[in-house]
Amino acid sequence: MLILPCPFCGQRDESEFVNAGPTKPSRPDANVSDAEWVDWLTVPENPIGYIEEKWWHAKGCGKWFTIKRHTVTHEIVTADVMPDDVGKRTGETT
Amino acid sequence: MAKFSAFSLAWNALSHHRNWTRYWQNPPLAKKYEVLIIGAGGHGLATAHYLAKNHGITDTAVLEKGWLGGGNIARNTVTVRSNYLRDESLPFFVKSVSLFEGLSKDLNFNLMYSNRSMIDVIQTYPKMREIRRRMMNGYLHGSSYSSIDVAELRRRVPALTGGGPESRLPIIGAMVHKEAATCRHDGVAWGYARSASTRGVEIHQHTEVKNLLRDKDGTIKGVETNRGTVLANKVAVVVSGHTTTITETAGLRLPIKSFNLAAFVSEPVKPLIDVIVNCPDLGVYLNQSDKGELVIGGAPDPGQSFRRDVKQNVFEEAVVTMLELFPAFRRLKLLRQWGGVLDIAHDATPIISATDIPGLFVSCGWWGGFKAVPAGGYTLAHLIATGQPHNVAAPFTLDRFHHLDFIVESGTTTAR
Amino acid sequence: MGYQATIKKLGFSAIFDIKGDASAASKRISHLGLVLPSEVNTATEKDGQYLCWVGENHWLLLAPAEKENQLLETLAPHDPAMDCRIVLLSDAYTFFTVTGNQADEILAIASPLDIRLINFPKNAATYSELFGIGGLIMRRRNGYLIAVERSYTDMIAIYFEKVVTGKG
Amino acid sequence: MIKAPFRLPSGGMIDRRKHIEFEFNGKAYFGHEGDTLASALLANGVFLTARSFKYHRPRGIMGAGVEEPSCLVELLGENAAGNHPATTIRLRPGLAAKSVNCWPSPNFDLLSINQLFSRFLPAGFYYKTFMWPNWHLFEPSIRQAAGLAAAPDEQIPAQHYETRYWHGDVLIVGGGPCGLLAALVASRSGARVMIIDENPHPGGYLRASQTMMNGKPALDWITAIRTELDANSEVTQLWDSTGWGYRENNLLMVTERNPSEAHVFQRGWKARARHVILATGAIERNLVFTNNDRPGIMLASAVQRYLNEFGVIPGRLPIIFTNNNSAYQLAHELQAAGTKVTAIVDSRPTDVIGSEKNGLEIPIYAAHQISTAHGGKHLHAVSIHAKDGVTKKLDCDLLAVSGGWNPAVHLFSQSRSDLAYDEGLASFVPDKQAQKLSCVGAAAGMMNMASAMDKTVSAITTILGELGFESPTFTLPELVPSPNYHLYPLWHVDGMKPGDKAFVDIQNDVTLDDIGLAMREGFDTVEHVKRYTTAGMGIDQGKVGNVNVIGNIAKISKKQPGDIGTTTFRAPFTPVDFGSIAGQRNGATVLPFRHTPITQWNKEQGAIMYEAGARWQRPGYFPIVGGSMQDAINTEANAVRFGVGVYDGSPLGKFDISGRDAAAFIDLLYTNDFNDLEIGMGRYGIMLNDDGMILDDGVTFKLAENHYLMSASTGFADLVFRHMEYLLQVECPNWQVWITPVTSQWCNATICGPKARDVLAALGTSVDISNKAFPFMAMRDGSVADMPARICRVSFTGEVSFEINVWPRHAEALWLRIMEAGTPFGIVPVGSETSHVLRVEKGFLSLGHEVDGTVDPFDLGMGWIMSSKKSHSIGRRSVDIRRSSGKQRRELIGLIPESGGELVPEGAPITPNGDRIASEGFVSACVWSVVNKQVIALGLLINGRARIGETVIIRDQERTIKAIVTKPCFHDPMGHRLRG
Ligand SMILES: Cc1cc2nc3c(=O)[nH]c(=O)nc-3n(C[C@H](O)[C@H](O)[C@H](O)COP(=O)(O)OP(=O)(O)OC[C@H]3O[C@@H](n4cnc5c(N)ncnc54)[C@H](O)[C@@H]3O)c2cc1C
Ligand SMILES: NC(=O)c1ccc[n+]([C@@H]2O[C@H](COP(=O)([O-])OP(=O)(O)OC[C@H]3O[C@@H](n4cnc5c(N)ncnc54)[C@H](O)[C@@H]3O)[C@@H](O)[C@H]2O)c1
Ligand SMILES: Cc1cc2nc3c(=O)[nH]c(=O)nc-3n(C[C@H](O)[C@H](O)[C@H](O)COP(=O)(O)O)c2cc1C
Ligand SMILES: [Zn+2]
Repeated sequence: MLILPCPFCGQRDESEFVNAGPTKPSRPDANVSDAEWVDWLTVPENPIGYIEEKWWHAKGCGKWFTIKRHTVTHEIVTADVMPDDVGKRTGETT
Repeated sequence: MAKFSAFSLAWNALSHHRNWTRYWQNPPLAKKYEVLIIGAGGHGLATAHYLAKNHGITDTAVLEKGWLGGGNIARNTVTVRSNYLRDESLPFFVKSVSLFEGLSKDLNFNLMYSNRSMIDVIQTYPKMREIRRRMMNGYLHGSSYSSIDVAELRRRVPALTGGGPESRLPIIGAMVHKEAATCRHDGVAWGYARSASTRGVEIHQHTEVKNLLRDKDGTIKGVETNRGTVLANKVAVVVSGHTTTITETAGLRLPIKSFNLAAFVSEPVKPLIDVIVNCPDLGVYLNQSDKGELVIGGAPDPGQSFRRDVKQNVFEEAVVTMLELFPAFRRLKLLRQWGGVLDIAHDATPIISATDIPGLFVSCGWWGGFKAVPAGGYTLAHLIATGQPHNVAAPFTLDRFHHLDFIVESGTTTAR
Repeated sequence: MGYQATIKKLGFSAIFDIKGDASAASKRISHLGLVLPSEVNTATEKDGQYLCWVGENHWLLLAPAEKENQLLETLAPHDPAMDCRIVLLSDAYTFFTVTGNQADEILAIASPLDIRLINFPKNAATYSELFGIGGLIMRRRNGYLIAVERSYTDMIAIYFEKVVTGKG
Repeated sequence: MIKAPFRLPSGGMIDRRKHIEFEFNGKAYFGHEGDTLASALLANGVFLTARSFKYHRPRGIMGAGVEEPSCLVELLGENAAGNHPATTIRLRPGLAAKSVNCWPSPNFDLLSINQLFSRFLPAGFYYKTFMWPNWHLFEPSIRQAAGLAAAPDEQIPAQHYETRYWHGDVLIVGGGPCGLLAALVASRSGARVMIIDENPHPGGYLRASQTMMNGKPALDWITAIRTELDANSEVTQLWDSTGWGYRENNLLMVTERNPSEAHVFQRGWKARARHVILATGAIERNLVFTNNDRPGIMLASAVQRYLNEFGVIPGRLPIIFTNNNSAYQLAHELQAAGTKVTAIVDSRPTDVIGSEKNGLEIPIYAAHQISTAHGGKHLHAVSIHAKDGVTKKLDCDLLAVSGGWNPAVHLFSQSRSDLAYDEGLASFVPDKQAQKLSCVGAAAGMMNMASAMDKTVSAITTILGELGFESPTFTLPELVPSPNYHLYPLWHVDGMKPGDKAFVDIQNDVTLDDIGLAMREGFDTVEHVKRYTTAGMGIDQGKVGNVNVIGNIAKISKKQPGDIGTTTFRAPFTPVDFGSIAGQRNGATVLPFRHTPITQWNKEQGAIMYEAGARWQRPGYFPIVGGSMQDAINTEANAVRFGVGVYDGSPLGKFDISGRDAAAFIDLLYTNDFNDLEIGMGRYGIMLNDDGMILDDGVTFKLAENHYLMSASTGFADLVFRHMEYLLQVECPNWQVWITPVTSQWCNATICGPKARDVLAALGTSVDISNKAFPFMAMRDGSVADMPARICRVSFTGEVSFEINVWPRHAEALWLRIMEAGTPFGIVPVGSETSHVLRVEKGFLSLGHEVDGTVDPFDLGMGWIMSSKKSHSIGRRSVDIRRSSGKQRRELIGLIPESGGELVPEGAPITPNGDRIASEGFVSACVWSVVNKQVIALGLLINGRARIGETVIIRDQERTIKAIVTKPCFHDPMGHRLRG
């Protein structure tokens, strides 16, 4: 069970979250070829090493966020907000 | 190859078993082979065996980065079954089960293949409908199911005391898939390796493929390993969860992701359950090995992973749901748990295919592929040798993705 | 037998879901005397009304039931103002209090949330996991206030009974 | 009361005033409070306690704790359970146990005949035989012989397992001197600390030895620490608790076996600490020589523990066999207790034996080894030999062996940290840590207590600093200096012959010969040896044997043990009850469930409740007295078609969607156009996923400009919410759209049927409900039966319907009023079975039936819903690509089966000519139609729309059923009724 850094709530247990897989490049334009579309749709990043992925704080604040996690060690190296900064976030931010 | 039999065992006992020979040889690594198979797991070794046996191709080397049979074949829950849903999948798995049935004799190696049936314990009507659909479609292809009532279920699995009328999901019925079997997983790798080696195939352990090598015209030329370059006319990537780590070195991108799937065993106990029990509604399945431990599996961890251990939350889910049907197991003890790295294709159906790189073949997407080892090897060997997909594996080529013609085996039963 | 903890299912409260721009939200509730919490996952309080900052642009307003009508009028939840949206959710939650010497034990069973004071201060209010589902947890004197989606009320009640008494 | 013959008159930490009667293999014995089953048996002179797994050789107790490889017992009576090492069972009144794996008794075991055949049963023998005629024939008898204890009984006494979380700063595993010290220092800094030990009492090696601290017995030091820890509310002490799993992010799994709360039987802790300290000590290994498994042969550390903790010396004529100096301590202590050790057989040369021998009045056979043990059911002598080959036989009834110490690196390794081979210890020690953890004490390979404690203090000081705590002052206890640990590895004794039974893995009966055989056959890595021989795969997971396996592989392959490496350490450290993993999640709460305010009423009416999507409980149908399920469904369906029915539609997912870009967002989600929708009106829409498959369908109302109320199907509402939030937060972060799930803020009762309007009128409503004023797909706010309500005119039945939405506080009252007002019109409640019939008659699609993850709207004949103006809606591109291949598709059709009134099973395939070949379609739903008075069905069929009028053949295994293909609608195709 990981500890995940929600950019809003801070460090929380993995069981509060939903994993949504690796980050995809942004949705292709309408004019891309079929092959490019199929590639975007079906071919994910799948490295041994760091992967950028999406998580949803489903049982928490509802935030979608991105982290960079190692697929073997499961170490998280970057996140929308780094673990150490979480919790320092105060004040009306908009 | 020394023949294995009760007689040879007795004969060798006289010399205190000093005269048994190696299962597989340890030859030096040559510069070039006709066929290179990357990965000495079940599928890779079976491919080597069938290339030699069915197609007479023996100038083959199997390259394995670790120890032979140490990948997923060492860590699966040994369920063999053919109860798939789709017309595209069924012929393949039916073929695999039938190859399994004759395999011990084919390999002259006791794989402890035990045709003991799988019982799907059903707790919701939608699941019942889905399994009955499997039953009727499977029947067309020679995969069977029959229905039993709850009383008969409890008679056949007396340890299953949960799921009564007062429980959260009362059992409403059960379906028996009688072709289902268990089999000594490690033995499958060893048996194929022994047979392939005897036929002249070389198996090189501790030989890790780092890169695929291509000719100027793009065709495959060989591989780069930690022990140097090895050339070949044809190369097959049969490394289960690690497929992309190899194909990407040649710029080949595949519609697969790697996941961690875990399993666990209880302490060994006296014979208790002689079928495979599968609970698709709760998501857990188990069988009892000949040594007595219960072998239990659940769902994969949804996060991509190349790690072989266990996520506590995923594991806990499997335990909780198992105890719902087997409340007495609360006092049974966990003995060991482990995981494997599997790849799952975008549509969750396997891939056995040639690729855009001439001479390069892949067999991947095997997240429930122990049962598929014989047919996977059989059909991949066919493809490598003839250049044409074998008819039972024809739907499994990469072409299907060009037009998003997915083979959707979703809602698939829990048992791998 | 069991833990020294008391679980009480509370009656109805007025609840409003506020989503949108912070300054707009602040304006919309200013007449209540409430200010927006300055720290995430905490609540401010005024006259029995609580304003919880539970998501990035998301607050939950809790008030005594008898204030519902008045709030409905003054907050104008049906007005989809472009900068902030207020939706009545009074019926959507059931509240329980968990109090007593061993309230912490019950929370430690129910939720993976780290409820130590340094992490979950006096004015804390956050969504987390509760017996496998999502729910709101607030610290209260001598215990906790928790809220779960109403449809789960019966299930949560069984869970509480089970863990407090150890039966089943 | 008979005195236990091997109990010393004094000493030990047992309470001699408290006698406990217990039963073993049917015989009664007495022990004391503080005993384990093993110590009590040994005290009573019960030495033959087990039979081995494969050969059924006689076995006794070898260890004193979790390392025990030999004596497993089954507990009887209350809390019956099997495969417990006798060494870990606390004696309690009424305890009854028996040996596992022998019949009828360990003394006379029928299967001991296996010993005669052992020559034919080498490692892996079964791979070589039992092939003819097939394995399945042999399997049952082999299975019967295997396994150890029986599984626990089905009768479980009322016991409560609990799981809980813990969060803290420092978690210490192991309550030996080093762990206690770490806990003490950490607790004084103000940190939140947890310390656990698997023994009922902390102390570790201190309890097993006669260590003096500050000139007093170490127990005083332990007591002082405990008193201080007890007073600190930030400290949690868990004794009789095993740390069994080390997970990611410093999550430790701990099973507490005897919690102080009486209502908790066992507790599983999920403990997370900022820093973990492993003070798990070391485990002694045995030595490999012929018959090294005979009852009477024990680990030296075990004998020492029996002596010091339990006041038992399990023999009169002890001999010590060692390759290191730690076992000399035992000789000293035995001597002090008045038992003279017959001899020390030390495989090391004389010149390395140092001060450890000072003061011992015992013959020391340096550079000697034991070649074989003599005795069958109990040891009576050993043969020893010198390097030069001279042999000698020495009588003995107790042999204490020490093959050296293995740091208990199990949890360290589980944390994914690296091990290294240490030549001096001839074992594996912690190397690089992968998480925030440290090892101290013997676990770190520090075998000298004084320096281990010293290092512990410096380690914990650094850790506390890193965690931001100030280090407290502290003075170390004074210890009597002891010699430094010294060992020469001895992987097996010299001069072994083929066929000698020298065990490397006692529990799984794996001999040195087996290792040799495996390696000859090509199984030459440690992982292969393990799997071929099963060494290390038993209940003890090879705690005393594994390093010997590695050493012997190294020896045979002429490599270093460090090059061989270990097998993978996996959880659990020792076996734990599954119950302690699952905790309170069982029975009614094994899965979540959800109720509506009407659930209770439904149950009271005797409704058969179904598990609907998203864990809602819904009525399937309302049985009628003396009638079948079909009768009940027909009654309900008839009511809706010809009178009036009502159902509780509350579980339907509902979302309030608003904001500046709400309209654009709705447009993105649905394949059809919504931009011309008028305020107060709703529209049916379909959402696709990116694969171009149907994700969900439902009706969305426009409440105001940029304000919508969306409904989603019950089972997919959560997925739809996730999908929408993803799009908004990830793909369209600059859009202003707010979504509030309002599923639980609104309940609805849907009145449907030709008389629905009459019932609504009878209820009384402020809304003009005439068809003209309130047309189909419109929505009105107003009151119904004096309750504030929102009425929607949608229809999932094909009849006039009024979906009356109220706040849940009013739901029950509304429902009762409807039943009351509807009675004159013959209203009946309707369950989901009937909803199914009604929607099939109308050909409305259902997720999970027609929509099975393979279809797009064109397949369903709903091409009209794929707006030609929108290429950007989610999933559109994939649909276009898929259809561009020109491959024939399965299309939705109706079917009239010629089944003589019998339902065709849903899911039945349609095959060309009814042959037993690949299908060309299937029956997605089949019901008895109350309007058509016949069986009707929906299905998907290749090219189906072009085949209307054709006869196709449905195949249910051997049975074939002809069916006529029709349009997929059997009732009111133009929709006049639902608009009426
Ligand atoms: C917990 C678990 C339970 C399962 N249960 C079942 C079940 O009940 N039924 C079922 O049918 N299936 C099951 N499976 C799936 C099944 O185990 C796998 O699908 C199957 O074993 C995969 O094929 P394989 O044997 O060829 O793979 P593997 O055994 O994984 O073989 C791949 C080999 O490739 C090697 N390799 C990787 N990279 C390289 C490289 N660069 N160079 C050289 N060699 C390399 C690996 O070391 C490995 O030995 C389960 C899997 C797991 C993990
Ligand atoms: N005969 C000898 O010379 C000898 C033998 C052993 C130890 N020692 C000395 O004694 C000192 C021992 O001190 P120590 O504190 O390192 O070890 P220890 O052996 O005294 O204590 C370790 C404790 O950890 C517990 N433990 C281990 N794994 C556990 C788990 N997974 N869950 C819960 N509890 C677990 C054990 O039960 C034991 O009580 C060492 O420094 C060593 O020098 C000497
Ligand atoms: C079907 C099956 C049965 C197993 N039974 C046992 C067992 O009885 N005892 C044991 O220690 N391990 C057992 N294992 C687990 C292996 O020890 C090991 O964990 C697994 O092969 C994965 O390898 P690894 O843990 O070395 O990564 C079993 C594994 C499988 C697949
Ligand atoms: Zn959050």
